[in-house]
Amino acid sequence: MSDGLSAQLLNLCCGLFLLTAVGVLWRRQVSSLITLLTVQGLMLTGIATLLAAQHRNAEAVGIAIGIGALKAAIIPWMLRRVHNQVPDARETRPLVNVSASLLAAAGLTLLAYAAARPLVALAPSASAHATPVGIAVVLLGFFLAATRQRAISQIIGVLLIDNGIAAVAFLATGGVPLIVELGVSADLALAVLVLQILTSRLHETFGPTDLDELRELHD
Amino acid sequence: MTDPTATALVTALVSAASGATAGLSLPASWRARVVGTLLFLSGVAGLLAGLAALSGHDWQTDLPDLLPLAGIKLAVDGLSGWFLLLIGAVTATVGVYTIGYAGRDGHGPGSRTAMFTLPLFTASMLLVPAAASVPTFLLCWELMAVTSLLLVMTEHRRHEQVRPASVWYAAMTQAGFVTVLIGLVWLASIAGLDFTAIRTTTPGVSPAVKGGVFLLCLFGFASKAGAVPLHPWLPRAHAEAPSHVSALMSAAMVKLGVYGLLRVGFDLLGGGTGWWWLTVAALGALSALYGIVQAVVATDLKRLLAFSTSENIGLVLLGVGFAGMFASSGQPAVAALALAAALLHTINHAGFKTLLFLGAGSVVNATGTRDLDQLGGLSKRMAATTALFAAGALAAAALPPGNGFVSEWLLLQSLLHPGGHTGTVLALGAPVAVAIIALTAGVGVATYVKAVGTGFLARPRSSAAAGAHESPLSMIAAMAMAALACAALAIVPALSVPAITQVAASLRLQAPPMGTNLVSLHLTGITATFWPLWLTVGLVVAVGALAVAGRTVGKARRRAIAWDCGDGPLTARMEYTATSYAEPLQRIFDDTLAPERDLDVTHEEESAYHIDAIRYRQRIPDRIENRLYRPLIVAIARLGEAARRLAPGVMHRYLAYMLTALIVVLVAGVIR
Amino acid sequence: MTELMAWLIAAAQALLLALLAPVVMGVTKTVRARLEGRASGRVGQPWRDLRKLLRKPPTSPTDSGIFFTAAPPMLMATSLIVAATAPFITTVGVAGSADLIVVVGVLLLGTVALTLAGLDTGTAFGGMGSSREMTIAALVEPTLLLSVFALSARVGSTNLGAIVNAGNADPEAVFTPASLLAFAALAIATLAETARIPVDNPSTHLELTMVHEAMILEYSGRDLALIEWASAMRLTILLGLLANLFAPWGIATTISLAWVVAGAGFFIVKVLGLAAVLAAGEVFVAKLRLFRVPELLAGSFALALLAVLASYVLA
Amino acid sequence: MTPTFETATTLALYTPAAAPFLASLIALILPWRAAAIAGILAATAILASGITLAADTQPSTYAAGLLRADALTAWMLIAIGAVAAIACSAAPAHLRTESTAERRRYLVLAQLFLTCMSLAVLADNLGLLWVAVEATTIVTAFLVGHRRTRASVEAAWKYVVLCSVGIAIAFLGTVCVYAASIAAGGHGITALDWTHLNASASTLDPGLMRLATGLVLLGFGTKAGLAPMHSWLPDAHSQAPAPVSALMSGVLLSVAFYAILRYKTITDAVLGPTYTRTLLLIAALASLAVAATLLIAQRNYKRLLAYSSIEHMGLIALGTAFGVKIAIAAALLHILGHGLTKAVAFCAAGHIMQTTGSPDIDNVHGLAARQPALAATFGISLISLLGLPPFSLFASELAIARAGFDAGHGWAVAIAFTLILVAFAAIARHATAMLLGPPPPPSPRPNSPSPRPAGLTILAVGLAAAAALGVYLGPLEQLLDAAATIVAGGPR
Repeated sequence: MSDGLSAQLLNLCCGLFLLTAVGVLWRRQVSSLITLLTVQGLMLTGIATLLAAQHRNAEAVGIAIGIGALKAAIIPWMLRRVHNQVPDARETRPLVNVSASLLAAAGLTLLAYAAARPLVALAPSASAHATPVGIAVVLLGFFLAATRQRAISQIIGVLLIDNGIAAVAFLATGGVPLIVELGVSADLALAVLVLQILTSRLHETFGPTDLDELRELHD
Repeated sequence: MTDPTATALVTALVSAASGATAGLSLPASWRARVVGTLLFLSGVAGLLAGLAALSGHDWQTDLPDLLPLAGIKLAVDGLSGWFLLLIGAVTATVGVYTIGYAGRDGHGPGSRTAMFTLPLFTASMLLVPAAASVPTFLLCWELMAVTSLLLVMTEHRRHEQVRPASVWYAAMTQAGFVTVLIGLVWLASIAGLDFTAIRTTTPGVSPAVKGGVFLLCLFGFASKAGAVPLHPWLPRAHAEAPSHVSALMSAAMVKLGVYGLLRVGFDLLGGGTGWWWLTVAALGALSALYGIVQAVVATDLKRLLAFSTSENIGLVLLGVGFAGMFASSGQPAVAALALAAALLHTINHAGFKTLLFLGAGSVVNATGTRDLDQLGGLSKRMAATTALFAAGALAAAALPPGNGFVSEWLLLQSLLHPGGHTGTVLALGAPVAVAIIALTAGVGVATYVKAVGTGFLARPRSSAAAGAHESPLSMIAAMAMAALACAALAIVPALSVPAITQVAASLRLQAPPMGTNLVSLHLTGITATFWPLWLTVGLVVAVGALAVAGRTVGKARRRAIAWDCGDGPLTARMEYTATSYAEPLQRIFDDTLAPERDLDVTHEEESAYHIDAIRYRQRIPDRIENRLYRPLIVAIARLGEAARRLAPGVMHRYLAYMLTALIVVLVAGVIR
Repeated sequence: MTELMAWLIAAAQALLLALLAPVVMGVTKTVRARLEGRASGRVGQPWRDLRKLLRKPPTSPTDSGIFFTAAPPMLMATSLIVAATAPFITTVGVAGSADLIVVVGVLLLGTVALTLAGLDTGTAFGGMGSSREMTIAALVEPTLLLSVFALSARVGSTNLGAIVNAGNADPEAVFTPASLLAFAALAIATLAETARIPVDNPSTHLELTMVHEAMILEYSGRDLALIEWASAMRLTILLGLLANLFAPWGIATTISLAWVVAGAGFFIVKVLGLAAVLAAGEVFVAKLRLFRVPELLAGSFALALLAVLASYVLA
Repeated sequence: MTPTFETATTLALYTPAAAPFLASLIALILPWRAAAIAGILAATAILASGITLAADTQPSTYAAGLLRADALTAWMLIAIGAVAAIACSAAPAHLRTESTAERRRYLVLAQLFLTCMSLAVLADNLGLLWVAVEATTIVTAFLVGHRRTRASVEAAWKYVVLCSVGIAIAFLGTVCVYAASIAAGGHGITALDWTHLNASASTLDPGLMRLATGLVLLGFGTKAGLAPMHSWLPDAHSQAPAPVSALMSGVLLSVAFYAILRYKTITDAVLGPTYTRTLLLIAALASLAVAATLLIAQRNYKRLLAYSSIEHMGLIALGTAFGVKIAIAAALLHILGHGLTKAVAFCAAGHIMQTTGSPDIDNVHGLAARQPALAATFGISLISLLGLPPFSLFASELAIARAGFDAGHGWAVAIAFTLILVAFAAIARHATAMLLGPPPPPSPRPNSPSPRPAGLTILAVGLAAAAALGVYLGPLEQLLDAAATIVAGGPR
């Protein structure tokens, strides 16, 4: 794999990575959100493996595959299982209408590029130039979580943020040291497990997980 | 530790501490007696410490490892000696009183918490004048606040008014503490922590900073002293606290506000400029007038005494204010005289206010009510309390043989001193001040005649008053001690001149121009002398002679029913009550008092012309409180309601907060 | 020797005032009756009333206590002390040594004793009189002290003897505007203190108007005598002070016997003259409503304040 | 150094994490009463190891693998140990009324919670520190939702979502620091070591560190309860069982703030103190403002204690913002004092909840007349929280005020203390409404178990410790001084 090809592949993955995040904001059905999330997981694995290959470091490849399995397989499976328990498929009414969300997405991406300038200036390599994509995905994930009522969309928002951060970690540093990476993915898995259990418990106590009912705890 | 001040002060603190442990551990029946005696010992020791300090034994010590990150530094000089003496005397009297007052049942004043906190309260009051660094002063100040708050809450089970009173008290005391803290810490950041360091460096500090520090400290100390715009806690806390605690607060704690003002204004900031002391004098004048006007129309005995404390503090602040103005306009002699009048009035007020509150306590103890309209006829049932309360009232009304008159005379002399006034402010200020003192004295006389007349004389107006019985011996003994102190201060005031000279020296002021001849009160600068001793002797001899002559020469006295216009026996309802007594004065001061009257007439069902019942209710509100504090409280409550929308329980609102915070941080990172 | 002499003169002065007081009341009554065209009793009539009352036994209401019985001696004692120490005949020694603030205070003490006695009777009249008396006394106090301020500012001391001596030394100082304003203020204050016409009617028992009389309604026998006598002495004292502060001529400034006797003569003439003027004034003035009295006293307060300002600006 | 001394400190390095972990395993197998005692022993083990680490004089470190302990860690361990001792010994009283399965789950999770906190404090590697803090969130998620009522599940849900998002931002900050450290020549696991970063601070890229500091402050600020990231705190702390909220409010917030302190030393070396000072100052004043205003019309006394935690964390942030040595020492003393008092307050609130059955302030009347001992404990803990002497919070608030004026930020101190005054008045009003007044009519609730005296003595011991701290520090004085020098850097 010549350097030019891997750089292009890397940019492709990052491009798709950002595109899926924007797509999540665009679509209304929860099932399509989950598929977009799976695609994004794959893209993240692609980035990880490409970087690992560049550094010819077997250990990093192992991590990438592990993360790939987690983000592209286990998590979407869990989300689908939770989603099937909930009869209604469509997202009823997001707080901010779709066009406004997309405008906001554009603004947030611009902010991400401006904020990531020190990261970009760190190293001349292609991967460093792609770090703003990660931060953009973090901001989009945050925006999604802040403007959607469905419990599932909350989880997807959080997962988007984690994907974005993992992307930044890989692109800026070629992978965070092993032990921290393991810790992160362990936490991620546990976070999803907890969210999954809680959503199921929410079903028992609250019925359909329309978050608006969660108003009892206020001042 | 051979220094007499140190030994006396340490004994005072140790006996207070042992009193506190005794209060916590002993069974109810023994608790009052032991704590009372230990309190008495602590008071006497404090008194001796004050005396030693006033006779020149300055003392200081440094305990660097107490109070983490700050350390404690104590020092006693002339000024703190004077206030130690005052607090010690009041504590001793209240100690004896507590033996009888706290009762055996172990509830209310006799409860474990009350008996534990009382000695701690007096100990912290003894420590405040002895503090010699900013952290120590603030620590002792707050200790005093905490212990007094707990004591105000003692009778929360019996009266439901205790709760709002303690909330008012806690909030206003803390507000005062915060202003003093900010002022003193601001000064300390420039001039160092210890008072000695501050004294040396303040000349170099810019007048603007000194002015700011003084105003902040003035707010805090004036609110502790109960000066009028900052007084709403005083009538509430003193009315709801048990009487021996109100006596301690009114006679001793309130004076520490004046101590703070003297220590910061004269000693630490070196006297400062004229406008400082003009504000103090203005505060004093307002407190004196508004306090006494509210006192004259008060029907609750302890509320009347509380507002009278505001009035007397107003007079003290007038004296201090004019002393400062004279000092800063270059007349040290008259300044020292005004300061002497203020200091003498603090101890005179401590004397008669303790006596009055202890008297009120014995009345409340005997009848269970504080309402003057329900009392009456106590002179026969509680002869000793009536006589002692009347003596206190005589002193409080500033009538000649009493000690109140002596310090008021001195204050008037310092203001009347002609020819000394150079600036126009003083030329105009002095006569206005004299007018205010005079009006306050006049209305004050009316207040105390009402308190004694309607409260104690003629027939009882309620079954509670009718069933009154004399208080236990220890309460009478305590009141007698206070009365003796007042008498001594009244007859031989010149005793205090050497002490006042020592205090003036420690405030770097000139000695007051007062002769030290014991018999008279002679002012050297201006030819004004006054012989309290001969005046009292003359009065006693004249009254005695006339009474004896009348009884021996003339025929025996006969008892007959009073003139009742011929139509049947006079009932107690026909007597003048406190409300009716003060009705003319209330009508004269109508616009400042703005009493709330509501009258509802209920008619018969059948016809509107036949009236079933008429109900008339009148309440005299505290207008300054309604005008200044109510809007503030309403605003804060509205702010609280509005703020509840901050946490509506909706997840999106919370995430939106976090998103905005993240965006702000990123933008901050971007723009250099 | 002069010490004993001073004490003797003071005692003599007190005795003189005690004897003179009923005569002053007699003079006021006769002058008033004459001006109103009716025949008056003899000038000595008050003395005869006193002698009659002194012989009768006093009665006190069933529920009254010590305050009721102690008030007459206290009122008389205060009058005696002021009579002894204020400069009426001479300004030297004990007689001239009183301080003006102390005099005002002692007179107020007498009023307080009387008001407490009024309350102790337990009757509505006693309470009403005492409440009104205290209201008036509270408002008179500022006027008295401010006029004291005006007088003492000129002289430099509040000692009565010093003020009178200063007046004696340079007579034209007495006619400064400050002095005249102070005189007017003090005159109104005197009327209020001694319960004369515009403020209170001494000869009426109509409960709607009486202030002083209401308090002493329950007194009889020697108590009433003492009170009447003491009230008369207070009127004489205040008239004497008015006379000496603003027309100090003829007062003895040395210990010598001749000067003292002359001083006493001058004093008697001045007081009786003033009493006559007072009686004449009362004929032409009607009693004010109780709640108009504060306006009158506010007027006298304003006069006193002007006196003080004048004493600064002009002196 | 003699070998015995060496093994003692290395042992002390491992026990804080190992002991509670062992206790959680025990809780899985043994009956719950034995497990509870094991928990108490584990807590005292943490405290003991904190003291042994503090005892060794020089502030050198014991880098046995990833763990490291200096004066600051020793101080935090003492705080964790003390609060854990109070919370664990108060736990059995609260578990009496629950099923055995719930009791077991509670004890296991509580001990895991202690393990994570000890790890966070001992970790030298900032990545490991982040992992430990995130682990605490997950462990406590089930503890908050322990009671399975609608409210507690909602609280757990909000707690996990908000904290995960917050902590993710902190991880982004850690990644940026890692990237900067790699660019400056660091490699592998040691690049994120605090000692390494501190040493090579001058070579780090300032622009990137500016971004990283902002993110870290925001991320760990969420866990520390600083506004505007505080919204999860009142819900979580009011719904969690009392000992858990005692642990969370008492010491979890401070452990998160400990992370901010660690990062502050690095960023101050790189960027100079102004950047962190402005951010911390804004966060502190915002927290005080939010806490003060929301306390005014508060209706639930557990939420009242939660907002008081936000207020005190704001004060600690204010002290740290001033940056001078005495301010940092005051902040650390405030952490320990607040931890002890808040733990006692929450446990007492738990007992009040049991006796009156309702969390609302309006339903609690005349508590002092009905339950004098419980009311005294709750009242005295509130007195301490209000910053009144003789408790240590008074001493630290006074020192913070002095430091503020010394550092030239008098205006910030003035605003802060006015807000504290508003909070003081609000808490005083609510507390007197609950405690004072005549005893209410006998409540219809038949089995309102009044707290056993044993439970209250523990709380009394906690209060006594807080009072002792307020008067005389004794041996802790040098430790506090050493810890403050680490953070403030330099003798100033």
